[in-house]
Amino acid sequence: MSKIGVFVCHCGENISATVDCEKVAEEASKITGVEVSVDYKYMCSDPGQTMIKEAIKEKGLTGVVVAACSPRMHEPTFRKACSEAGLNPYMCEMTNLREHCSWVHEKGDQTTEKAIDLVRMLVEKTKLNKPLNSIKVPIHKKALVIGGGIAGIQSSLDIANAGHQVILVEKDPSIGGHMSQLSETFPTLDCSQCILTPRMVEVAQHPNITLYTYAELEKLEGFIGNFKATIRLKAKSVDPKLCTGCGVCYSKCPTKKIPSEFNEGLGLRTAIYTPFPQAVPNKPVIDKTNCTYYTKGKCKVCQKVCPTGAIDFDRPDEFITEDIGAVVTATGFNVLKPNFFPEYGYGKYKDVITGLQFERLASASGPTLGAIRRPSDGTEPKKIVFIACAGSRDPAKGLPYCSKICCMYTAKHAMLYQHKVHDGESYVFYMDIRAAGKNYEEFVRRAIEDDGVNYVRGRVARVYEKDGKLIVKGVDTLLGGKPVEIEADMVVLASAGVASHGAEELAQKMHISYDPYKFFAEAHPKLKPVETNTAGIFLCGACQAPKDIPETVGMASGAAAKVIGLFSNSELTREPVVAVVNRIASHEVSTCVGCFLCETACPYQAIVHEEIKNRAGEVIKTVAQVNPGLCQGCGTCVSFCRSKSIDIQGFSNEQMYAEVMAVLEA
Amino acid sequence: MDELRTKAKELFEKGEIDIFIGYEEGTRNPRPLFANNADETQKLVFNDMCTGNLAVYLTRKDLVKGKRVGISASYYALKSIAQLFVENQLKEESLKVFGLSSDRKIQALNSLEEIKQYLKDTPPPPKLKDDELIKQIDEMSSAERWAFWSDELSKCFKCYACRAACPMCYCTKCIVEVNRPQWIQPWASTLGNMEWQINRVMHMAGRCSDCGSCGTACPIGIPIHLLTHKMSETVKINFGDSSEKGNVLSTFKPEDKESFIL
Amino acid sequence: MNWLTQLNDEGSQIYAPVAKGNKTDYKHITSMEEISMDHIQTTQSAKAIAFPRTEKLFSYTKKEGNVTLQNFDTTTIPETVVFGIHPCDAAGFKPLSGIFNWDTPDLPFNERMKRTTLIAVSCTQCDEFCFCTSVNGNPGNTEGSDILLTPIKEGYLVEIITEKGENLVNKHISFFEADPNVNKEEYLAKVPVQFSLEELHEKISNMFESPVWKQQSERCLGCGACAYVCPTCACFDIQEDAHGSSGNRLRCWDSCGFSLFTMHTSGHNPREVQSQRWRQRLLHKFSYMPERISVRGCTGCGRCSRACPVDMNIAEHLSEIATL
Amino acid sequence: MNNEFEPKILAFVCNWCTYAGADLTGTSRIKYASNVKIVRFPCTGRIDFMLLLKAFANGSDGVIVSGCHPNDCHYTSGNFHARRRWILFRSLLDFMGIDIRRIQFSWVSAAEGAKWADIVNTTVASIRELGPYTEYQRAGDFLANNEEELAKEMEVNNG
Repeated sequence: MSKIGVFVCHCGENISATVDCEKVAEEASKITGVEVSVDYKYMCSDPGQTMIKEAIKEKGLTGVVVAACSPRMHEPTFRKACSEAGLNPYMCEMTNLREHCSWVHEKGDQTTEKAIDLVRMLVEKTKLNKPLNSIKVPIHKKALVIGGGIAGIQSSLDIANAGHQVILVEKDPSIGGHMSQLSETFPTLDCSQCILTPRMVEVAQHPNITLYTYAELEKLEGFIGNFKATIRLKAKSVDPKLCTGCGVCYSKCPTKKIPSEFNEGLGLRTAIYTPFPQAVPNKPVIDKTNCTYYTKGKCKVCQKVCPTGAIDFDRPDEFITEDIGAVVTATGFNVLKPNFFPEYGYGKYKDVITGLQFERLASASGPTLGAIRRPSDGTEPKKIVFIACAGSRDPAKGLPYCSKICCMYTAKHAMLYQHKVHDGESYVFYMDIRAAGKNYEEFVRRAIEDDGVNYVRGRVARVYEKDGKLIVKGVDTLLGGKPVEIEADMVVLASAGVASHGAEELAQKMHISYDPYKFFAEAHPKLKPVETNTAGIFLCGACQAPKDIPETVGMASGAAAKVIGLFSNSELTREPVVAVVNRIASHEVSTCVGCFLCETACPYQAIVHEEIKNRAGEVIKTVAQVNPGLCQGCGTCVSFCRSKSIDIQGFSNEQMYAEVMAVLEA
Repeated sequence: MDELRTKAKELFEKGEIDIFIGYEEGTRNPRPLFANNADETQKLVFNDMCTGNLAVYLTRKDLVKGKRVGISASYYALKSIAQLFVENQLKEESLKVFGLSSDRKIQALNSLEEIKQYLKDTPPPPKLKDDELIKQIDEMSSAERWAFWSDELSKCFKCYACRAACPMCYCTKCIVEVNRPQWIQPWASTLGNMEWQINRVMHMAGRCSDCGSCGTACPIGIPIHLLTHKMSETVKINFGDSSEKGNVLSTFKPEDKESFIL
Repeated sequence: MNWLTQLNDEGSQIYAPVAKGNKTDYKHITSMEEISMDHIQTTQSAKAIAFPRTEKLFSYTKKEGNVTLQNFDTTTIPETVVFGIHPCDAAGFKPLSGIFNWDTPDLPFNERMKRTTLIAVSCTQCDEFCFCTSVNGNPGNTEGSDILLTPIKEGYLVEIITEKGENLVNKHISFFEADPNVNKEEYLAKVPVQFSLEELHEKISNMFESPVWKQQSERCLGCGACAYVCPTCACFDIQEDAHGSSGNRLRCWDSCGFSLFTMHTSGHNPREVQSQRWRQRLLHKFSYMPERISVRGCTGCGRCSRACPVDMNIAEHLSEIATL
Repeated sequence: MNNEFEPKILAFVCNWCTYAGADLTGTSRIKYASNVKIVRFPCTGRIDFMLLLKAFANGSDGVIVSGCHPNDCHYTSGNFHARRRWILFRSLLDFMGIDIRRIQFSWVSAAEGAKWADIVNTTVASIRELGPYTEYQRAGDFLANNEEELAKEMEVNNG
């Protein structure tokens, strides 16, 4: 038999001004199973809590109902108090007499009646509460970081520096990502490589970081603290243990005319290559699609010249599996291929280039060693046009979002151009200038005011070639839509940032969600920006949405902090408000019939198949089982289950039913 | 008819099945037959009169557990079989299915894929009478509909023939037998009967083959199959044909349309 | 008919067959126009008159620790006349009464019976499911009825069987005439005998382990249709209709065909498979009841066969057993 | 107090949006009708359709069901599941002649305290107009029905 204690709070006068608290307590005492019912001025105060604790001890209460404010406010307070008095904290419930009653109704009998009903409901619910224990999940303290750009690098270093093992997986032959391609960075104009490469080296040398380049996540199973990751190590055709990185192979490779990805097609590379001189690891791989040996069966020059015999053409892809406790996804972004815009002539005119290509031109390590030259004829462009929002904020083209970084890098590009081509003339066509960020607005103003960049507010309608010049036709909306026509030598498109190739596939492998543009979805847009819906998988950088370097780094450290926080305990403790599949006597084992439709209803992949075996080890039945490590307690499965074989602790069918009946049958 | 007998016999002789579930001649209409050997297959019949949904026996453990089963299946039984596959209740390797082709020939359906193809290619048998009845009910006022259904359901005495005849009602403990809490009044009363039917129909959403066996089975002739038929239509109108995985109520689309949520 | 109208006017509740669609069932009628006698058999038997599908046995209220019980109130039972039931249906009340009185007399059942007068009508037609003649009944059987009417050329041949029947006739004697001296037999349906009852009895009591049970019951779906339409099936379940601190104890129909009927809380089920439940059904009717209360639990009405979704034709199955 | 009918209304709401929204109504001191009592669920996905029927069967004259707006579900998709459930459930009830005007579905976010008060007030007003939902409750109480019928007949007899 239940012994429930009801504790009615006046909340000063917040409740008692409109609710007759004494009467509520008195009426509650008449409910069957209520052992003690009292009212007090401030239940959450020390004396109030002591009152509850003493009643638990003296009267041997089996449940406590605190009729006070919103449980969203003080439920932890009172549950803790109960726990301190030896009552299981989940035997304590709150009913909301303040926000849902006294504050929203006028003083009167009806309001007091409602308060009594609210108490009655929770008393009936509490009678059916069961003691629950926090769920403990063991944790493998090893993190998997996917993507070796600045986000992945930062996250890996933070986690590794906290003393935890990190596996960093990068799909390209070198880490560094987009940041390594950049020339200078806004708003300080310091050299990107100069600040990045030390970090890259640190990753490679860190004792806690295992780096797998030219590798991809193949499969991810399991759940928070207990993932099993299968990683595909793509065959590099070069044995990294033997290779010294001397570079003879690529200097002798006869296939030399492959557009360099690192230089965005503005330079060339060989079939055996390292993406760039500062690559980490600085050991080449063979690009099988372009290597003559792989395509035609002949050549092997690299093998002949390699002093250490490191070339191994027959090595297959390898697979390794790792036990992982948490995953940080840092797969970055891609820029929209501007052939998306036939009107700007990208691909048709060599001198229409993307912002990322401009970065390579401006970079000291780029194909022109930092000199701004036209790809078509190698001359210095005297007049240059930058088109912002090339794709971004264009719902008609299916990209309604702002790519966020373009305003800033376009200003930077224009500035770099002016610094390098002193007699040059630059124009920026823009929709709005979005320069929110520390020193950002000042930076743009500098471009306009100090470096004389011409900003034209308006869209470009068309770019076409005429007599070796690129004619840029647009309008200036600030001059009332006046048509503008510029004869440019070069056009740079600030093309939109889009989700990286294969983002969708990767999200599906990891069971995380993504938005319509294939950017990965955070668990909450405000309060859980680095978490995903799948516990234990975190996000950072531009795989979530386009963002600049400081923001990426901040987010990467945030994700790392989440991982470190998770790893700070050997077990994960979770609220026991989770679903449970029932167990019944004898051979039926459970009323679950194993239709597994709940599996598709669960947003967290928390439903697994459990095979029930007899003593001979034969499977007699397969039923659903909830992984308490993954279940978040939404209860969608509970109301979906036809036979009511699955129930949720803390909001069980019986409890909810009793709560509803209590108010109606009173 | 002889064709099915020959085929079923062959399966026994080749040792490919342990039991064949089909129809034999009955008192008034064909009724289920369980052939346990080659000889017994010679009683089999299979024609348009064979309307009972035999898929109901595929989840009956006492009949089929551990056995390789042959079955002759009507259009609707095939739909049920396909759904039972989705719900992990059947194993492809232990099931041999025969349907009736559009020219009334026996058609072996050797895999779930073939069953799905058959269902895609074959239009469902029309339900003119049911559609007409539903139209009549739809045209009633809400109060008239209430009067109609409360009168019909007041007659229900809860024999659960509707449940027993339904291939999708294979729970070992039905919601009506759950008593903590007692979701549905277990005794026969208009409301308890309604609660039962509402539950049954909600549980059928997206799973029902629309075979109408529930209505045929009802000894008192309450047209409960109209409820499932209507539900099937509602599902189709709102969410299209059922998806490959999951159920209409265990899946969703962010763009699902409604007009009643403020 | 005028006689019934009179009875109705005098306050008796009259139940009679009413047709709706292709089904006919007993209903409480207020106008004699509602009666339909074209059917071969009503879907349900008339047993609900004395054994309602849901019956309140008692109710209770709890107040501050005290429980007040309110017993079954016999005064709420009205005088009832059931018109138009067939002899096989009327005969069903005897086995029912046997079950409800085999150790403790059942108050609600007996009180209802006491206030009920059965005016049966002989069968002039039958169908392939009828087999009353195989279980010692016949289309003009008087057993169980208070009055038996047999439709003859003009009007009805009236046979008064019990005192209750006589009282009812005497109340309005003007509607009745003296014996017209007709041969009742020639008006009755010809129901063929399908099996020998002696042979059946002989076999059925000694075949508990027979494979026939499994064979016959393979197609049985395990619903309760047969039991619920049966005039003699009396299985019931006790349910609680609780509302907060008050409630009712209810008796509701149940069926031995349900898989959960014999399920123990432990999870053990002594009748685990359908064949055991089918065996129970037939043995109870044809072996246990005759042995213990000296009455068969079957009157040959054939309702179960008609109601069965999968054509579990009981006469066919009994014939098979009798000729084993 | 006048003799106006005071409907009994239950509100089934999710913990994260509508419950918090109703908290905000409180902290904002916006007044609304006291007929509504809130039952807290973790998520609209948790709200069993049977609870709505049980509420009506046991004397509720109206029900409010409310949770997070689409895309705002704390559990990402519980409300999407719920929405499908309500679409089918509502259509079924309507087909059976059960009065769906007595169920008010809404999305109320944690920031929509005023909207919550509005939903409650309009629902109370419309249910008050519809009157008590006795026909549904009566269908459940077969005993009362029988007895009522009996009583009627007794009256005829005596009279």
